[in-house]
Amino acid sequence: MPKEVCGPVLRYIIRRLLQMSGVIVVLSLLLFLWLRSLPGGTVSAILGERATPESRARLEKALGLDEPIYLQYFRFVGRALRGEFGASTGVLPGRDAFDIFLTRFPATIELSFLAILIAVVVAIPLGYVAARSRGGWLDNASVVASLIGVAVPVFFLAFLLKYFFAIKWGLLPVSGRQESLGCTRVTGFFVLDGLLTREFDCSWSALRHLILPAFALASIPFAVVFRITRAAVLDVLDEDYVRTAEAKGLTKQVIRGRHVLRNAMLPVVTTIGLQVGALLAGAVLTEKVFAFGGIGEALAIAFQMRDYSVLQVLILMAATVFVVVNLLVDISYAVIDPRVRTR
Amino acid sequence: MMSDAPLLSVEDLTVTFGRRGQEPFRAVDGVSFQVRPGQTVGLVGESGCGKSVTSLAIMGLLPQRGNTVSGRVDFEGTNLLELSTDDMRDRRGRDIAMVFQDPLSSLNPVVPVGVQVTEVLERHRGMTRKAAMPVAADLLRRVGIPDPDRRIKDYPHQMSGGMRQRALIAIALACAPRLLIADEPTTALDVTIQAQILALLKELVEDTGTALIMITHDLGVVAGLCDEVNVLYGGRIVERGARHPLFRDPRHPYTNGLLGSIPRLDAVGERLTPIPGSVADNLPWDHACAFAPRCSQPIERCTQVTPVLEESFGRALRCHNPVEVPR
Amino acid sequence: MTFKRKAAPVVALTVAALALTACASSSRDSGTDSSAAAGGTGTFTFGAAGAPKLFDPFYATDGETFRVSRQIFDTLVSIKDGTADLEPGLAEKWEPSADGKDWTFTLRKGVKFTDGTDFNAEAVCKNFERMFDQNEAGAAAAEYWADTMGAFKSDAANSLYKGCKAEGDDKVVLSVTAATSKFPAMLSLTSFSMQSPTAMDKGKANEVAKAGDGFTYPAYSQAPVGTGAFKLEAYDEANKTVTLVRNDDHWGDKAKSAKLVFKIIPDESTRRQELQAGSIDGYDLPNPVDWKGLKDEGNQVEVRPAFNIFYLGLNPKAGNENLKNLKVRQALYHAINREQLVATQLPEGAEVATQFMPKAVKGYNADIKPYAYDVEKAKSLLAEAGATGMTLKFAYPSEVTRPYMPDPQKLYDAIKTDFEAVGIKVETETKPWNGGYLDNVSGSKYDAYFLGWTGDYNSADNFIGTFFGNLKSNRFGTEAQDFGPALSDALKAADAIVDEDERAKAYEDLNKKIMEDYLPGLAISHSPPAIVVSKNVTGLVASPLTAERFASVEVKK
Amino acid sequence: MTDPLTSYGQSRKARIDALAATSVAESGTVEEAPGLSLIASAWQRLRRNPVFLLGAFITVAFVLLALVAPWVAPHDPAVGYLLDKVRPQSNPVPGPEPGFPLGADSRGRDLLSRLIVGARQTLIVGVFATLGGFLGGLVLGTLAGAFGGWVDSLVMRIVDVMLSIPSLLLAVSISALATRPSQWTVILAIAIVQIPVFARLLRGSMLSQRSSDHVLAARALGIKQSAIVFRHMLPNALGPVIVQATLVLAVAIIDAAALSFLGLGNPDDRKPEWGQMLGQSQQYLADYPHLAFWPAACIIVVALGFTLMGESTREALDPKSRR
Repeated sequence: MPKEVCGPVLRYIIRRLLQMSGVIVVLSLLLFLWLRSLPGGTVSAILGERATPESRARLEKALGLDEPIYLQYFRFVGRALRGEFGASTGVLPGRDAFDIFLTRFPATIELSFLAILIAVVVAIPLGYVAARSRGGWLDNASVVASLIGVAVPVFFLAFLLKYFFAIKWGLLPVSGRQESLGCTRVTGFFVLDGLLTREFDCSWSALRHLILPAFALASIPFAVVFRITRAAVLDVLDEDYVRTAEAKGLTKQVIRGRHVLRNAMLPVVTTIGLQVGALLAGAVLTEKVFAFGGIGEALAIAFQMRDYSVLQVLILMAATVFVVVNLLVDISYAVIDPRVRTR
Repeated sequence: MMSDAPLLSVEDLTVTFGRRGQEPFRAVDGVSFQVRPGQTVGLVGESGCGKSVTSLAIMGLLPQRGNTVSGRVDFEGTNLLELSTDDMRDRRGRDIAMVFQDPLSSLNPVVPVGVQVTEVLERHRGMTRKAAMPVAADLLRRVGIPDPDRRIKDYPHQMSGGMRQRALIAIALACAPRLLIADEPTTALDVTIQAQILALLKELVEDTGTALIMITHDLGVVAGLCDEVNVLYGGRIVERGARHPLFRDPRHPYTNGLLGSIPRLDAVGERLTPIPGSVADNLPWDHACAFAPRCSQPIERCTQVTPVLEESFGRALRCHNPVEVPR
Repeated sequence: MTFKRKAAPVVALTVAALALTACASSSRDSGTDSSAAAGGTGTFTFGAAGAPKLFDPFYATDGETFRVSRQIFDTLVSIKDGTADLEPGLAEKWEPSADGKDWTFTLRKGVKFTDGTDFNAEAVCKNFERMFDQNEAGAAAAEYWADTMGAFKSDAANSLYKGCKAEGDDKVVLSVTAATSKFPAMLSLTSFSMQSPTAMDKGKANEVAKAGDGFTYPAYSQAPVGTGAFKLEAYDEANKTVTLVRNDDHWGDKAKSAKLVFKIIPDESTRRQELQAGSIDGYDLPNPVDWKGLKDEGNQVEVRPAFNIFYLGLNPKAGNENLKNLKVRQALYHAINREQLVATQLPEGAEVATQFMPKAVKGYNADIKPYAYDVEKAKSLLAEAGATGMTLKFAYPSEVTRPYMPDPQKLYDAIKTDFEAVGIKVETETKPWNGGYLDNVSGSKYDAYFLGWTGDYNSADNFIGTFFGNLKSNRFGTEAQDFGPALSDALKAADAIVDEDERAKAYEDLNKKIMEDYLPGLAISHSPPAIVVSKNVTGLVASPLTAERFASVEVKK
Repeated sequence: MTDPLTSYGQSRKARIDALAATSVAESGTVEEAPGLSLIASAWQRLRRNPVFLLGAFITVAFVLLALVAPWVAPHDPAVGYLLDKVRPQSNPVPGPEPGFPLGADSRGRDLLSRLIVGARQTLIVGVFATLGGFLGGLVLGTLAGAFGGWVDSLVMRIVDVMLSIPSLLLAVSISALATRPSQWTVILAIAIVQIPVFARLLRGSMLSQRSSDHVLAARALGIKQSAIVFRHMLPNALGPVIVQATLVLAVAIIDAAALSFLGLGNPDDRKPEWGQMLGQSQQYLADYPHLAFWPAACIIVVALGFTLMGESTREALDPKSRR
């Protein structure tokens, strides 16, 4: 990027980051109030049947849950500013909630990344081909297929995949992230760790565990990426510059790559970034079906156990990730679209 | 400089659009004309008259589905309509080039202008990007873009409308084609720029000996540029003639009408007389003259018998009741 | 489907990789080959429903934590495999004083903790002093101690625990402030496991601290040292597996499996599928619906004797005056077709309950007859009480299954239909178990509700004492019933009887009274919880307390 | 871009706005090829579009089934006819037998009847959730679009924030708050999630119409603001709203199933709904997958039907796609 454009872009990023932190603060307040207004609570989750009013009061006092909510919130903010998010009470009691996020997050990234990858690898070529044969049987069939992806509840698709590939045919593992091979942990990304440490059986096992959940989860971005690609390619094919390119006698490959896809990819790139939110929601369902130890599963357990610290951290971090990814998408948009970049 | 063997010979070109369940529609209906090397030929008519479809048919750029093309398009003795798509690809940009109407939308917004020039050279001249760059800069200089070495890195949105059109012309002329088709190249531009671009085109065509097909709705454009003019209406040529005779003595009521709707500096005080109605009022050519409903002097025969194109003394006319006294 | 590790070519690479990634945590190289001589070399993989919270059972309240701790630790008093009866554990025998306040334990000799330190009288007293001496956070976390002993050192006057004295190396005197039926059975609770004092000092075992909305536990809680048949090798949080290895120096029979792996799979049906796929060898509490399918696939479904009670609690404090009338409560009892309920809704081996404790508990009264299903009687009792057509706010929990209550909603539907058949208007309420249901039950928000209890150890007090002993606050609102104080006093009196037979008699009488004269709630049924292992597994002895030790378990190939 | 939560919301926004823009085209301010209005020409294309026809066929069949369900169902879906055969271990789910072609569920109730009656309940959930979202969106969108100014800014801020949260997570949160879960809390949760979609759609179409000829004309004639809104602007916005509604209906049905799967659905199953049936079949998946298969298949087919219809109509209405 030329020097003169760096200034505005940097300023833009800083402004976005400031706004972002504002949103996170507001969100943290809303989240705090929401969690505290949920029926039930940490204490019930810890004590179960044996909760007596005394043990309840004792625990509430010890946890500071008997204080007024505004006081609890200030304490929470104070701690959060010091980087302390509190200890978990349900998911992994005693562990710092942020550590739990750090332990669990790589799993979700691995899963989401592979899901996006699958979706992109299949959806973009399919979207292109469908657009080129607009109205033909291939187009209609792939449109219907992509909409089936929308119509099938993701947890049911997850179950179907598991039922056939894992249980019935025994091709892939049923659940979890890896067999207990005693693998070395470096980054928390199991596939990567295995490659780094050359424990290739670990990578292989992790990959096999990833396939089914990733395909299930891929159904969410797949439909969207396909439709956007198809629509974008249709739009671009109609553009004059494509006709110009044809008039120049350029080869099909150059026209497809430089003139059609490069332009059509602009909305597609944005869309892929935007799928992060939907992916997180889908991950909760998918990880539940595959007992895949990511933040989706942790979120479900934390919710069930009313583990406030963990819920707060997970949701705030999810929101942060979401916002950061959006920012990255906007920046990448600026990078790939000269009209934005050199404005 | 005009030789007798035509460079391009279009014979009985017919393009029919059809959609499932709808009446097929003939956009171009038996059009024939010739272009000799170095000659500038105009195709004139309102939007919807078939002039753009004709040019696209010559270029082989019509959509692959939903239309049928018949007739012949002989270019240097080869019928372009029978070429395979790959062979046609080899010719486009090298032998025949085209400049489109809207210079902004005709340039790829995400690719630097320079690359859009060099890619033609890479394709047809087999040059590398690196070798093509100075050539491209030179081309840009030739079409009058100042500081081409810097401009070559610009994106289309960073250029003005006129400059973009110049860049498009540079792209079209990059491989020194023998035929250039310009489809309304000035319509989207400011009036002052229009004149510059037309002058540029004229200059370049004369310098390089490139034949030019000028497609426009604006007889004013034709007047300054073309050797021969074809007037199209409803997919058929209704009148043809060399520039001066045609302008001086338009025989077809439509040509006459078109001339009448041009503001003229030498006719102060005269009212402009637009042609009434629109293309939607057309009759089918089958048993009538399509222009009859809008014609200023229709006779009974016009709605009963299809007029034929009759040639005489280098002019051609398709009319039952030609204009005797031009307005 | 089984996953066979293609280990051979990888081992060499692994060693190299380990050298490269010195900073990474690994348990890969700590193989178990060296100890193969002591027993089998197999691995037993168990599907756990949840993660163990920590490895110091003193601060734990949940079954998944106890399940792991139980393999690592021993208790002074142990439970005989397959029963709820006591047997010698780390203590070979025990003797109470005449007033039941001083208990002398004779310890097993030659026992060592896995860190090599000796288990002796001093270690026992250090354990108890440690449990007794808790800071505020620790006191709140140590629920079982608070529950059974009442208080900690800071409030010593209200504590049942008085002191511990070592007499020589192998004799310990534990003193309590009042005689109680809980002693010594409560010492069999996994929470009161004997842990290495040296390791606890080193890991600062008592330093529980409040952090945000939860507690943080000291380093020791992740590095437990006990005397049990296994020791902790690794807890892979990211991969949700806990790996234990055999303690080859265990004082008793050595464990048959070299390795014990707990794989955490929160979802019930997924555990089933993993067993089908062969990647785990067993799991706890299979859904009764799956029992048949599991057996058909050749697995062993071990049904434990029921040591629980499922009841329909009634609470007049929620505002329904009719519930203060014994006739109304009896009418409700007669209205329920429990025979059919047990046959169609509960697992095989479930029984209709006649009182608030299962048969195995000392103090169970075998003479009590169940309330018969009698719609007419129910109607006439309601009429006598002037409560015909009464409204009942009746609740059940969602998002939960308990051993005594496999499918709350189905049970609810059945009983609701029965109630409606005698003209009662039922207002249905439901909440997630942790999402307000338990709060509302203890907060007296429901007239009637489902709840139950699985015994911690064999004591009548652990059942009816827990239910009705605390007059001020119990879930049956007995404070608002005229019999409430009498019941509470009688329970306390029975608990303090030192002589076992006399005490048993007192509880039998109390049970009869509770069922016939008081009826604070409706005891419904006892359901046997099951545990399932694959056909290759041998040596599993199911425990009524759902407290299996896996030392005897082996996977035959 | 000023809103930091932007892009995700932005793309949803863009999609909605594109649809909203079609309402102006419909109202005739865009020059048209003679003889065919936009709707008519859209219909011309749709009539021949196999994707649309498939969707329409499914939808019509589903609605018909839902209407006649109580008379078609062979048995009462709430009565456990085969309860006597239910044994928790040996026979938890009775199989097919004469009169019960698909067998029964775990409470001995006829599965076929439950599926048939389920069509009606599913339609109810879908329609009411959509209607709720529409009415909420109508209030907000009309406020914002008709009055503009600070009302507009305020309303659209709220709407944008709501749009930036993934809809399922929002629905889960809302239903977790319900004190007495029922069919209506499910409907409410899904409806609330859809409010911003409709609000933005209606506002967009109002805004684009405010400057359109016929509204300007009406204003010039001195017609009251409210009359302009309700008589001129709203009717013109209906096209895109109906398209969006068909899409939302499908989403509502799927979201209802997800809520049930997460244990947040309607606990009362005497009048079954497909999502609920699917959610409740979880514990029988291993041995009795047909309990999950049938309701899942129904959901998929119906959701597909609505989506096919909605998407193809959207495309047909999109002026860009007419070529």
